[in-house]
Amino acid sequence: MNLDIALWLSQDAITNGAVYALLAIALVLVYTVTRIIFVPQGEFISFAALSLASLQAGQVPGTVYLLIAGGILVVAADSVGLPRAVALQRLPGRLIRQMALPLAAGGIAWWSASRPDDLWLQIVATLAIVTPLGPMVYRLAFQPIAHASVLVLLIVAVAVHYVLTGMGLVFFGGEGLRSNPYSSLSFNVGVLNVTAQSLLIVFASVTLMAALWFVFERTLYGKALNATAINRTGAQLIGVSPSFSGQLSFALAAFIAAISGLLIAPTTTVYYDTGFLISLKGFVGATVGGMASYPLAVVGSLLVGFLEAGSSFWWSAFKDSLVFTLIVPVLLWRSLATPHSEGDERQ
Amino acid sequence: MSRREAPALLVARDVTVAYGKVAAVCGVSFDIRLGEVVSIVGPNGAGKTTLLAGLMGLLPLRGEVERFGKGAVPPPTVEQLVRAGMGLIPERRELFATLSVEDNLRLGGFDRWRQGERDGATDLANIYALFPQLRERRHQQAATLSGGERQMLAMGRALMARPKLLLLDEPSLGLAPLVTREIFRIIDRLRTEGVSILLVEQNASAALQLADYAYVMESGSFVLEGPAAELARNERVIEAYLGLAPVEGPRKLQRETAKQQV
Amino acid sequence: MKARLPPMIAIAAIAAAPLLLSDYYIILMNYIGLASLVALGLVLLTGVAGLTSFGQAAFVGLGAYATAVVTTRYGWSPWLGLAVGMTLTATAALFLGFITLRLSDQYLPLGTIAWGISIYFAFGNLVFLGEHSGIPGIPPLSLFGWTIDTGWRLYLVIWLVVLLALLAARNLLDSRIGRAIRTLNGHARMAESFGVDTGRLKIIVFVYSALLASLAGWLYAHFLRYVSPSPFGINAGIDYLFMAVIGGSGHIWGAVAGASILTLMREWLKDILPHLLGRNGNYEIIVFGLLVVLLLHRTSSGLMPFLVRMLPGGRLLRPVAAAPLPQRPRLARGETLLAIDRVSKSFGAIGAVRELSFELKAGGIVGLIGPNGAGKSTVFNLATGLLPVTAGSIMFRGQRIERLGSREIAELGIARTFQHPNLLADRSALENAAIGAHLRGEAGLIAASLRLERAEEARLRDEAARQLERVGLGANLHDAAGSLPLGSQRILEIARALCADPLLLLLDEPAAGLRHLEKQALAALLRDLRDDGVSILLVEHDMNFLMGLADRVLVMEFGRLIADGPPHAVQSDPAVLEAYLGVAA
Amino acid sequence: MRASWVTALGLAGLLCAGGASGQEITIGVTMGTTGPGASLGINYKNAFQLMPNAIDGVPIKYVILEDGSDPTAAAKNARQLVAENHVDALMGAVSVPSTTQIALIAEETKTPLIALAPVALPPEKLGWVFIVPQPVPLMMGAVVDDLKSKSIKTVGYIGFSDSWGDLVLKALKQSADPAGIKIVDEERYARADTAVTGQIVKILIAKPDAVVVGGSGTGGALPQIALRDRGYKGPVYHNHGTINREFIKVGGAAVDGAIAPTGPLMVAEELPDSHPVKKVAVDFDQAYEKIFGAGSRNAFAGYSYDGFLLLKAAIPAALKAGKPGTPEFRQALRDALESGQAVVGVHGVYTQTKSDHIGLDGRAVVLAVVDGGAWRLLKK
Repeated sequence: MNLDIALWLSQDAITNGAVYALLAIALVLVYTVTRIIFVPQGEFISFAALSLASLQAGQVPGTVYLLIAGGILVVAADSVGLPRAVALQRLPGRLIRQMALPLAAGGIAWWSASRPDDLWLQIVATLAIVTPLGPMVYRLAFQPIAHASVLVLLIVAVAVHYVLTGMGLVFFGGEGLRSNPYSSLSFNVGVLNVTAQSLLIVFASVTLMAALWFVFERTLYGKALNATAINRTGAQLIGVSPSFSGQLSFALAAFIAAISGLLIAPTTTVYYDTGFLISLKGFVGATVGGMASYPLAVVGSLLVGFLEAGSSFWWSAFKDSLVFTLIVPVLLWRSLATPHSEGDERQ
Repeated sequence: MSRREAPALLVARDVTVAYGKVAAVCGVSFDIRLGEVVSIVGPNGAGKTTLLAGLMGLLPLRGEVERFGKGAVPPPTVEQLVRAGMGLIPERRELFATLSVEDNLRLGGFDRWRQGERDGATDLANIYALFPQLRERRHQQAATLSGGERQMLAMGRALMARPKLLLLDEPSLGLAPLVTREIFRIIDRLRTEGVSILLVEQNASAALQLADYAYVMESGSFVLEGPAAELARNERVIEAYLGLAPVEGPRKLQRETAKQQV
Repeated sequence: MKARLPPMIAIAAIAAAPLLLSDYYIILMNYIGLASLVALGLVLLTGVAGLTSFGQAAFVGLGAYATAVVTTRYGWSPWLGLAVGMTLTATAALFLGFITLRLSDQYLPLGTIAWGISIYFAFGNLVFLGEHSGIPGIPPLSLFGWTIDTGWRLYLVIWLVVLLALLAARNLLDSRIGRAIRTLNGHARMAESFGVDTGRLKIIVFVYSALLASLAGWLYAHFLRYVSPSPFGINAGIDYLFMAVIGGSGHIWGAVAGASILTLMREWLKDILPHLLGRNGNYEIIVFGLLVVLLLHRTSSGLMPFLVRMLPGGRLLRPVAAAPLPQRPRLARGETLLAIDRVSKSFGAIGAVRELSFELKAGGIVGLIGPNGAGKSTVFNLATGLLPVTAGSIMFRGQRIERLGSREIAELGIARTFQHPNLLADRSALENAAIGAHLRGEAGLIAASLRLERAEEARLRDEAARQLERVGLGANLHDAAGSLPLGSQRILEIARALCADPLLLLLDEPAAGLRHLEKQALAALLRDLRDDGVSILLVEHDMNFLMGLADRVLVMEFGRLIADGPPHAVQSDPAVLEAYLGVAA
Repeated sequence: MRASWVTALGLAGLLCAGGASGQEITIGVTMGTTGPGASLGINYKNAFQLMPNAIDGVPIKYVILEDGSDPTAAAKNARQLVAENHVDALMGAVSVPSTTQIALIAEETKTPLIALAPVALPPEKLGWVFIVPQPVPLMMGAVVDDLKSKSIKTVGYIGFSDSWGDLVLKALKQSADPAGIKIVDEERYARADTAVTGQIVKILIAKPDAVVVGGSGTGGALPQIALRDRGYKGPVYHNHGTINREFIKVGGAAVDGAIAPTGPLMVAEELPDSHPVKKVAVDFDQAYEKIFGAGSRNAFAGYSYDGFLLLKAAIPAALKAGKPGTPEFRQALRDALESGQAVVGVHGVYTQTKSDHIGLDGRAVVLAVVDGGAWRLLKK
């Protein structure tokens, strides 16, 4: 192996690692705020990539119908338990509030499908379809059991993953799709042939990370989320309800996943179940950071990127084995670094 | 006694709060009037904290509670109560340990900010005027504060929401006597500014000095009630809660409070 | 402890099944049996011990592949395959457990996901394991010349194994080791202070559950006669966890309930959906996922607790009297028991305990008082090894203990209660108290599974019952600890500590939440214990309670000792008054 | 509770046990239209819409069960089909492990199985198993012949890290070694991978004259795109699992010139009229595209259909020997299947005998090439 190859592989590692890092950040965000391991993240990636590809093929993607159905279910769920008169009285307001976004997204998607060459419109439509699915999923699947144990939340997360995967298959079929490249430019830097596509991925990831940093450090909404992660009871006492922070974190996570999906859509063939494995690699990255630290999650994800690039070169048959086994030395290192652990104690 | 005639802010009738499977508070009734400090005293484990948690919507509560003249079905959530003007300063303070003092305070006004009230800066200045120490430490992480400063921060954070009724759980907990006095002075001042207060305290002596009206709680029920000054003269209260009587030491010797932080 | 009736019904139903069911349902029952074995391991691991694993399918795979290789490549007996599989599995689980279980609990799921995924790829890429196409041609089992190759013969074997495993698990949970396993779920510190080696126990439970999975894998291989990597991937691991959680992860029969529900739900969806939807398609997975979500919304602790509630409970009796356990020799009054010498403890920059020194003599009741934050509980935690000292030495009966762990200190004869009752809320008072006697028994996992330790267990239970009666909870032996009033929970903590047969008893606010009469009873009990040769150090805030009880009172403020003497002298000590009032007296 | 449960179970079992009447042939199918095999499984399943509901006036029923591409579920399905539905023949499944698993059950229960994917069992264990797809060595042999004709000496291999990737590589080696063609590099990738840069760089270092891809469907496009991105100019070969229109849609210009072996079905119209398969294949293509859209033809639907054709040819003889639903019928069906009768399918001419349960020959292979956005017959 020589320097050229190392550079080639590094370029690949960084572009992939950047996407994993985004996903790892979303996983850490959702986990710290809601204690949910966000397994359905992968489906949001696939949904975004495949919705984009569908729009480019001039079709309204099935995710639009899912969004509208979800909106109706949310209205129904909000009305459960209220006296009938109250529920009926609030119904129109709720319908307007909950359905405005899905219907608007549907409208954009429909318009976009009729203009297969308008890339920006397609991107906007995709984000408008996928992002609101996040809070809907939280509202319907998790909000009613927000106080359940981490294990139960995890099992529900997996069940939701099954549901969404199944829907992905119904909407997009079993074969993979690939969307048009955003740019076919490429230029040579030394021996490297750098594509604009990979630059875009890195640039978009870094920008998004910076934006998230800004949200968490400089805006009150971000701080409220952060506060929930730090102290749930404290957050309730300042008027931040678990459902508010849960929906907000799911919206952010779905948005991040949608961006990731848009980024990978033109670089690879995306299947209805592709997102899961990608998200799993982000999960490995987040694990390196103990599911708690954003910077370490990013470092971990880049590590996954490099390990993946390296093992795909040397020992491709065992690549995934190697990537996931990475957790073991990390755990070993942590286990040796913290010789005495108390475990959790309910005090 | 005049405050007792003011309109009621909170009326609780036959309230029961369960913690896990155990009903820690059984069938208590009480009321808090506008501009009043009402104190609940009693030993550790009597159910005081549980009652506050129930009133604030943190634990499920049975019975009738009218807050600000209104009952509600289904029971309001913590967030609805915060918006309606109730605030709780819990025993454990529940600060955002890794955020700065100023962020903690600003988050206290989060709900108002979300409602479009952009006067947080004024509130912040008021809080700093009330607790000058917090201004000095405003860029420090909340975790690095001393016990007294934490209590001040917890109070400041709650005040940022401009509550009409403040529930205080053991504000003197873990504090040095001098600091405790400072805290009680501030509670008194809040009353003069029109905030009504429900004060739960083990430090019965200090609480009864400050309060207008008080309840004595034992094993989940109220066993005595009355104007605070009268209770402070009650034999049984003196013996059980005001310390070491009938001993030769000063009458106001305070007993330690129980739950500690370390 | 629960009624015997439901298991009997279940067993009868399982025995009668071959007569009632069609061939296909017999085969389905075989699948359910195999899954139940794996889920049973998870019930123990996840439901009881609180450790989550996604990697069980990988252990099933190890068991299956081991016997596949042994029987097809080498032509050896399946029984040898079982031995090889169990050995391999135990080794792998030990290694994995060793590196993950020492860490806080969230790492085990992550470690097992990694393990689950990598072993799946390893199965698929190793040439001698047949790569992704797997290993065909595995022979059927045979027993005394009886070939087990058809549905109902396998059914008998599989369900016999399942029932034996259930029986062993029930025995295990109903034993000294079982009680210790239950403490792993969030009560490790308490358990350690009664001598439970929680680190070791976690690994043991993990290996136990892995071996159950491996056993299922062995049966799987000889049932399906072909192994390939896909049934042992991470999805299968998730499925097993689904079964355990849906069944009700705290109940051993929950494993069977969960395995049945999931397997049958899938089967029925497959058959029914095409009729309902009028078209063939891949809707099973969607409906399946939705049903699981709805189920957990309804009953987040799984089906089993729900089922158990619908059944009548059995009548519970006090454990029969048994020969009392041996007691430690009591100490002579006045012997130096505990000597704390210039002990400091700081948390970061905050000194919780500073240069603290005092001695305790055997045979007394000593009160420890002081304002909040004075460091009283920290002293308890230092003396019981829950926290390491920053500086200074602690001697117990002339032996230095400040570097010992809580387990070793417990063995020396110090027992304690906790400020916030640290009890297994769902378990009976009797079981909670018996945890205290952990070090007074020695039967291990195997003896417990096989019920070889009944004599010892009877003595432990009798001791627990006796101590509960002694503290006045004789009427509450079988009440769930969490359902007792807070005051009684504190008393239960004392009974548990007494079960450890301590020389020194450390009580953290035992009287909090007690009514007047109860306090008097407690005081009488403590005096009685003192007369019995147990020395007592108690943190208390109720001065009235302490005044009549303690021989000596220590007063702490800001981590230092500021007064030490008989109660009445301390009460008028100027330094004490200053500490409480903040003014110079 | 459990008791009523088990009773309910038992009742359900008894109710289900009724099933097949004597005058209906039941074909049981297990198929994965979800999971990793979904993209193939959906196509396999589509073909059943084209199959007639009667043969020789005897009604024929297809019971199609979903197995999610999981071998254990496939085995469960096969057991159910045999025990509950009393099927006369089994068909399935989408992957080698699933098909192998049901083949074992077919052997055990003496039910003829039309295997729609290769089976990892030795021939002596295939007494009841009849295999439809062209054996991978036959297909890769055609690839190697083409390599030879182009005087290619070295090839690089990159394939799925699953049983399909294993099979293609094994078959490639089998033909390449005697032909003196060296496999200079072997790489693997997963269908869900987003990049194969590492593998491609390694292949490029080995400088092979050609590259063979062991993927399937759209998954086969990724390596070729990466190769072309990195400036590789040599020919890229695929296999018969790759050929469909989505592959071209996903691969775009990068897969222009991709060569793959396939059955005659995919390029039926271009075949010379003398080709024995042409008519059957063209008819099938037209019927299929009428339902599923222009260009929707694919090899997998063809395998299902050929499976049906094999049964169709054997059933009349079997009907003479026994009633459907009986062991005699199944035995006769198997005998008829291996009677050596030549069956013209859409993938080739099957002559299955007692010793050869595949029965395909060179007529089952053509090479196709991507040319101008469509698969065309590669002209020699």
